[in-house]
Amino acid sequence: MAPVAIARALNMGLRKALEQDPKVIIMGEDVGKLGGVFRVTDGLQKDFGDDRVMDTPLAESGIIGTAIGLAMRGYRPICEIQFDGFVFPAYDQIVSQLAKLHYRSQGLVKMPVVVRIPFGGGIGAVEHHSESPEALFAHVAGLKVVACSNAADAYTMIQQAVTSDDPVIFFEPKRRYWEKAELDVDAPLTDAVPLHAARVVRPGRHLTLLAYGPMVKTCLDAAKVAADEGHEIEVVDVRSLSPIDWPTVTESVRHTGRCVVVHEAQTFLGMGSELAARITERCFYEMQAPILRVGGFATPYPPSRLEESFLPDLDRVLDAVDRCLSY
Amino acid sequence: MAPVAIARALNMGLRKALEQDPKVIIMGEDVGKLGGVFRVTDGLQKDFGDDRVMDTPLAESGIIGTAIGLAMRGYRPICEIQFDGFVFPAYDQIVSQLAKLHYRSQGLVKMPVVVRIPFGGGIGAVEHHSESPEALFAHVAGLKVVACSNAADAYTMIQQAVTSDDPVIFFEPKRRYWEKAELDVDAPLTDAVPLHAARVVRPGRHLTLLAYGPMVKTCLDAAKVAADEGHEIEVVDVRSLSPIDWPTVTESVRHTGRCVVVHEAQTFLGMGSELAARITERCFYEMQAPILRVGGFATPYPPSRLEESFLPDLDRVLDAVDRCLSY
Amino acid sequence: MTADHGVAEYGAGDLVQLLTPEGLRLEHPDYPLEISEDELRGLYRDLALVRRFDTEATALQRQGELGIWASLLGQEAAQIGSGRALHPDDMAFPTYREHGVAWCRGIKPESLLQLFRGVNFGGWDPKAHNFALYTIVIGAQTLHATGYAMGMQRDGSENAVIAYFGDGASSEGDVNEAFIFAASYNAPVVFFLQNNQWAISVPEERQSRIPLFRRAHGFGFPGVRVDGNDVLACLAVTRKALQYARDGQGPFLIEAFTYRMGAHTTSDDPTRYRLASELENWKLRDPIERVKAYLSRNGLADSAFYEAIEAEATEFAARVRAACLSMPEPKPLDIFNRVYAGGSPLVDEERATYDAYLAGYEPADSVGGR
Amino acid sequence: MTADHGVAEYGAGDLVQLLTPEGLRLEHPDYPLEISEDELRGLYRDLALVRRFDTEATALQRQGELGIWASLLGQEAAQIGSGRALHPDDMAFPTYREHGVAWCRGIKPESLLQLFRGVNFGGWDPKAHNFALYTIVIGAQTLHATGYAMGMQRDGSENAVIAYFGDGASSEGDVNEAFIFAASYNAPVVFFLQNNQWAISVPEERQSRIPLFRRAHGFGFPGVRVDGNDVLACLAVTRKALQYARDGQGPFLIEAFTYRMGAHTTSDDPTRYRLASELENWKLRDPIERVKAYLSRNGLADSAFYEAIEAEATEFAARVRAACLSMPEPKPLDIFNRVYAGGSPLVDEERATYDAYLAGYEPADSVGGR
Ligand SMILES: Cc1ncc(C[n+]2csc(CCOP(=O)(O)OP(=O)(O)O)c2C)c(N)n1
Ligand SMILES: Cc1ncc(C[n+]2csc(CCOP(=O)(O)OP(=O)(O)O)c2C)c(N)n1
Ligand SMILES: [Mg+2]
Ligand SMILES: [Mg+2]
Repeated sequence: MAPVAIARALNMGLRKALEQDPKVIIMGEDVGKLGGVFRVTDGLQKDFGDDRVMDTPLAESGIIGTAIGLAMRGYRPICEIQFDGFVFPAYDQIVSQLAKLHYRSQGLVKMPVVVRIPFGGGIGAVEHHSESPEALFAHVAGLKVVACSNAADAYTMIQQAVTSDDPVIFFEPKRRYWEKAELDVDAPLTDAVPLHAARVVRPGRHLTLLAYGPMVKTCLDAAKVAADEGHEIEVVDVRSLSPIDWPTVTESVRHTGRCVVVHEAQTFLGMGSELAARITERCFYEMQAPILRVGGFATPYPPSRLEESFLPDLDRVLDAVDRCLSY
Repeated sequence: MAPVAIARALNMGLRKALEQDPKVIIMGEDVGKLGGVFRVTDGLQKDFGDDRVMDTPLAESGIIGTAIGLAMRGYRPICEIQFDGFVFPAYDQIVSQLAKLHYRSQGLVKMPVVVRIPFGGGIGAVEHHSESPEALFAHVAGLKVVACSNAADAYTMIQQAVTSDDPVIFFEPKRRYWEKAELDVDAPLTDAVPLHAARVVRPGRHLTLLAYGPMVKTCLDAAKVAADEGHEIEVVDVRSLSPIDWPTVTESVRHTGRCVVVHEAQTFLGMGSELAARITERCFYEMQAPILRVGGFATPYPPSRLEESFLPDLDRVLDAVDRCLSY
Repeated sequence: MTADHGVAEYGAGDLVQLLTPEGLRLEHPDYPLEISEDELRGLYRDLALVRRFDTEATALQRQGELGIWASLLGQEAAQIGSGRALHPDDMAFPTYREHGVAWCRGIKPESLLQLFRGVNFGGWDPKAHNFALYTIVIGAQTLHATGYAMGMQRDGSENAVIAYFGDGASSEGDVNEAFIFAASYNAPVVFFLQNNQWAISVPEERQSRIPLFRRAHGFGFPGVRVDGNDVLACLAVTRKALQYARDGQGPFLIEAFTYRMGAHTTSDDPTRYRLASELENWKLRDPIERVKAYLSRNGLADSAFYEAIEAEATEFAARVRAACLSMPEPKPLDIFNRVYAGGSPLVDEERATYDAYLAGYEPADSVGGR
Repeated sequence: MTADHGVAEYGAGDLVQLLTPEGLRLEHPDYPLEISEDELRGLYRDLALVRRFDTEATALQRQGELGIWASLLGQEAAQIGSGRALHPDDMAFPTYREHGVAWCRGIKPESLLQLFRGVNFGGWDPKAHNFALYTIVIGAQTLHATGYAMGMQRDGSENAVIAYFGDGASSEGDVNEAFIFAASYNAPVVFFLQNNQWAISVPEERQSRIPLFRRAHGFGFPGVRVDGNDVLACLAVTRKALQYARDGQGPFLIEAFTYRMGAHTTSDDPTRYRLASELENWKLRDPIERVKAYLSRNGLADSAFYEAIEAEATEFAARVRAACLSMPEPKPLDIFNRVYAGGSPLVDEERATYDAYLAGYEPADSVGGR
C-alpha cells in the first residue's frame, strides 16, 4: 500500500483496536466529530458511534478518573490528551491512581488504560503545546511509557498498548505526524517487535546515538552526515521509556564504547540522565568517553520563534558526537 | 539554647519570617488551630491571626492557584501540602503556572511562593504518606527545589526560601522531624550557607556519599561504621536539588574517585540519575568506579510493614559502598 | 440581591428525618419507608456490631497493633442506612472511613485492618464484593465511581453506583468534575456525602457557605439533605436515589448530616480545635440510641435481644482481635509482586538482586560494626 | 422528583437584555444603566475597532505572520461591555481570547500579537495595565484571580477582580475550586463566563445540562445570565457585579450568552462539527449591528460618524500590521533570560556553553555535509 503518515497510521491502529475488542473505547476532548485536533481519531466516531468514541467535558482529571472507573468495569479506554502541556491536571489520577491500582489491589484490578499524548515541539505553537514531559511519567512505578517515532511503529505500538493490561502512557511525536512510511497492515501483531523492546535502526560501530520519538529522525540524519566523515554511528530507537530495554541499549554501547543521548526534554533529570547513569554503571570498563546528552535547556520551553534554538537539531547532535568521539 | 527538633526549628523559622515581613502568609489544610498535622505551624495562627495563617478549603490546586494570585498581588505565601502524596492535585498549577510565570512575563511578575512538603517514608503510615516526589519537581525548569536534613538547616533554609523571589519546593524529612540539634537563632541569615549550596558534612577520601533530606543521617551512620573498617567516607548533603551545587559535589567526587548516591525515591530516574550522569561526565577520568545508586525499588511505595525493606538503610548503603570500593 | 440569584435560604425543614433522636417515627411524603420488624432489628445489630468493631480497632491501634485507625464513631447510621440500601450488584466506592458500608458488603473486618496495620492496601477483592478499595487521596474515587457507572450504563446494567466522600472532599476539583461527568452522561451514580462537619480540624463552613446538598443543584441534579444519624432516613433516601439512578434519571447527591464523634484518626487531637460541648450535644443525637428507643418503645426488642447482640458483639470483637494478631507478616520480596500485570524486567531484576542481597545479608551490628 | 430538589427550569426571562438585536432599548429592574451619548458612541467605536483588529490578525495569520490566532468574532459585546465596566485599578485575568478586554485595558495590539507570533508570551506588563498575561491552560487563571482578590481584600483595597473563562472551562476542577475559595473567603471577584456555546468542537451541552449561570447557586453566590451580544447589558451587569464584590458581598458569576462566530482558532475547521445555519442565525444577533441600529434610530450617529470610525479602523489595522511586520526577532540567547528572579548557575552555564557553540557554529550543509 501507499506510504502512510504517522497520524494516519495511529488512526488505522485505533480503528483495528476498536474493531477487535468491543470493550475498547476512545475518550477525550474533540475526539468525536472533529477527529481530534490532529485528526488521529478522524472518522472513528462516525463508524463506531459516540458510545465508543466519546467527546468528554473539558477536564483532564475527569477523563482519566472516569477512564479508571470504566477500566474497573471491564472496559479498555484510550484517552487522548490534546497536547502534552495539558496532561498535568490529570497528573494526580495518573500517578496516584492509574499507576497504583494493580499493585494496591494485589493484582485483582487491572488498568488497561492508554493515555495518548502528542508531545514535543517544532510546530510553531504557543506555550504549553510543545512540552516533553515523558520523564515525569517514566519515574513513576506502575506506569509503562512508550514513544513511537515512525508510522510503522505507530501502527503496531498503539495496538500493542491497547492490548496491554497495564496503563501505558503513549507519546506521539507531533511534529512528525505527517511523515510517511510503508506499513504492513496484514502482518500479525504477534510478529511485531514487542512493545517494550528498543530497536537498532541504523547499525554502526563508533558511537551509539540513543533517541526516541521525534529525535530518532534527527539522529538518523546526523548519522548519515557523520558517515560522510567516516564515523559509523549506530542509532537506537529506545521506543520504551519504562521499562527500558537495557539489554539492547547496553549491548550497543558496550560495542561502540561511546554514547550520546538525544531528547527534546530538558536535559536536567531527563531520560538521558537515567540512560547515562545506568549504561555507565553497566558498561563502566567499556566506556571510552563519558555519555553526553543533548536535550532542551534548563528553561521553560521558549516562545516558538526561539524553539529551533532550544531543540536539539542536526548540528547540536553532530557537535556532541564530535565531542564524544574526541575523548 | 537547648537542642531543637526539626519540626520546631521550622516553626521558629516560619515565625521569624512572619515577623519580618507582613506580606508573608501561611496557607494550607489544618495549619491554623491544629498547627498542621506535624505541628510545624503550631501557635502561629494564635499569634499572627487567621489572616496571616489561613486554613484553606480541602483543595491543593486551589491552595497553589490562589497562592499564585496572592503572590501577584505582592504577598509571599508559604503553602503547606499535608503529605507528599497529596501534592499531585496541585501539580498543574505548580509546573505550568508557578514555575513559568516569571519567565512568561519576561521577569515582570515574581513568584515568591514556598511549597512545604513533608516527604519520605519510615513512619509506618498508610499509602500516599511516604512518597519522595522530588525528582518530579527538580526536572521542571523554573522551580527551585531544596531538602533540609537537620534542625539548624531547617531553621535557616526555610527563612531563605521565604526570602527567595523564586518559587521554592521545600522538602522536609518527616521521619526526622523529631531529631534535635543545636541552633544559633542569633546568627544573621546573611552569614548562613546559601540556600543552594551543598555541604560536606563529613570529610573523607575514599568515597563520596551523596544524600539529602532523611538519608543524610543514614549516610553519616554508614560512614561511621565504614570508618571502623578503615574506609574514610566523605558525606555530602546535597541540600539543593535544583539547582545542584555542582562545584561542591564534583570537587568531592574528583577527590575521592568513587561515589554512591542515596535517596528514598525510586532509583529509576531519581535524583541519583542526574547526579551520576553529570558527575561522570565531568569527572570521567577521575572515576575509579561507576557511580552506584541506592534508592527505592521500581515499585510503588509498599505497605508500611514492608517499608524497612524498600527504604535504603545502613546495610544497603554499606553494601553499595563495599561494591563501589571493590572496583 | 441575594434571593434573586438563586441563593435562597434553606430551613431546618430541608432535613429528611424519619426517626427523631427520641426514637419517634416520622413520615416524609417523598421518602416512605416500608420496613419489617426483622429488618429493624437487623439494622440495630448492624449498628451495634460496627460500633463495637470500631472500638476494638481503636484499641488495637492504641496497643500498637495498627499504625493508625480512622474511626466511624457517630457515622454508623449514615453508613448502615446507605449500605443496606444497596443491591449486591450495585457498586460502592468508599473513602477510608466506610467500615460500616464494608460490613454491609460482606468485607471481613480483618481485611480492613490489614490496610491500617500496613500489611497490604486492603485485603478484599473489589469485584467479589462490589466494594472498591479504600481511597485515601481525597475525592479521587468519585471519578472512578462515575466512570464505573458510565460502564454500567453501557452494559445495560440494572444497577447503580454509590460514591462516598466527605464535607472536606467536596472542595476537591475531582469531586466537582465527577458531578460534571455524571450529569453530562447521565450516569447512574449516587454521591453520598457524609457531612461530619469536620475535615480534620477544618470546619464545614470553610468548604461551603451554603448547605452542601445544594451543590448538586448548580450541576443540574437533585441534592437532598438527610439526617445522617437517622438510619431509617438514610436507608429510605438512598433507596430512592439509587432507584432514580437505575431508572435512567442520572446522578443524585445525598448529604448525610452527621458528626464525627471521635478524632479524625488515632493520630489526631481534636481538643486543639473544637469544644467538648459540641460533642456532648451530638451525643444526644446518637445514631444507635434512637433505634434502641424506637425498638423498645414499640415492643420490638426486649432486654434479651439487647443482651444477645451485646454478647455477639463481644464475641465478634474477640474474633477481630484474634484475626488481627494472627495476621501473617508480608515478606520483603512481596514488595515486587504485582507492580505490573504484564511484568517488568526492571522489577524482576531488582527482585533478583534484592533476593541475592538478602541471602548474603549480615546486619551491620552482627559483625561488630562490620 | 426533579423540581423538588432544586433542579427547576429557567426560562428565557432569565436572560438580562438591555438592547434587542433590532436595536431597541429595554429596561431591567435590577440592572438600570445610565449612559451618556458619548459613551454610547464610544462603545460602538470600541466594538468596531476590536473587530477590525481581529480581522487584521486573522489575515496576518493567513499570511504566515502569526503562528495561530484565536478570533473574538461575535464576542465583542461581552468583552467591551465587561471591559468598560472595570475601574483602572480593578484587575482582570483573561483567557487567550480577550482581545476586546485587552483593548479596554490599554494593551497595545501588537503586544497581543507577539504571543501569537511566538516572539514572547505576551508583551505587556500585567501590573502596569492591571491585566494579567493570557492563560492558555484552561481555567488556571480563575484561581489566580481568586487569590489576587483575596490579596486585595487583605489590602483593604476598594477594587475588585474579574476572571474570564469559557463554557468549556467551567468543567475544569480549577474553576470549581476557584468558586469554592472565592465563596469561602468572600473574595471580591467577578467570574465572567463567556458562553460562546463551543469548546472547540464540543457543544455546551456536554459540559452542563442546565444553564451555566446556575452553577454559582450551588456554591452559594449569585449567578446571572446576560445577553452576551448586548454590550449595554454586559456593561450594566458587570458594573453591578463589580460593585457587589467591592461592597464586600463576595463573588458573582456572570454568564454572557454569546456565540463564537468564527473558528476556534485559525487552526480549526468548524465545518466538521457545526452547521452553517447556526452561524447564520447568530449573525442576526450580531453585537455591533444592534448598537449601530440603536444609534441610528435615535439620531445619535450619522453616516459621517460611521465613516470616521471606519477610517480610524482602517488606519488602526494598518498600524497593527506594520507593528507586526516590524516586530524584532528574539535572539537565541534570550531563551536563557529571566528563568529565575534570583538566577541559576545551571542556566548561566548552559547559556555560556550555547553562546560558545554558536560562536563556533558551522551549519552542517555549509561544509559539504561536514
Ligand atoms: C488530596 C488529599 N489531600 C489531603 C489529604 C489529607 N487528609 C486526609 S483526611 C482529610 C480530611 C478529609 O475530610 P472529609 O472529606 O470531611 O472526610 P472525613 O475525614 O471527615 O471523613 C485530609 C485533609 C488527603 N488524604 N488527600
Ligand atoms: C487544560 C487544557 N486542556 C485542553 C486545552 C486545549 N484547548 C484549548 S481551547 C479549548 C476549548 C476551550 O473552550 P472554552 O473554555 O469554551 O473557551 P473558548 O475557546 O470557547 O473561548 C481546549 C480544549 C487547554 N488549552 N488546556
Ligand atoms: Mg468530614
Ligand atoms: Mg467556549
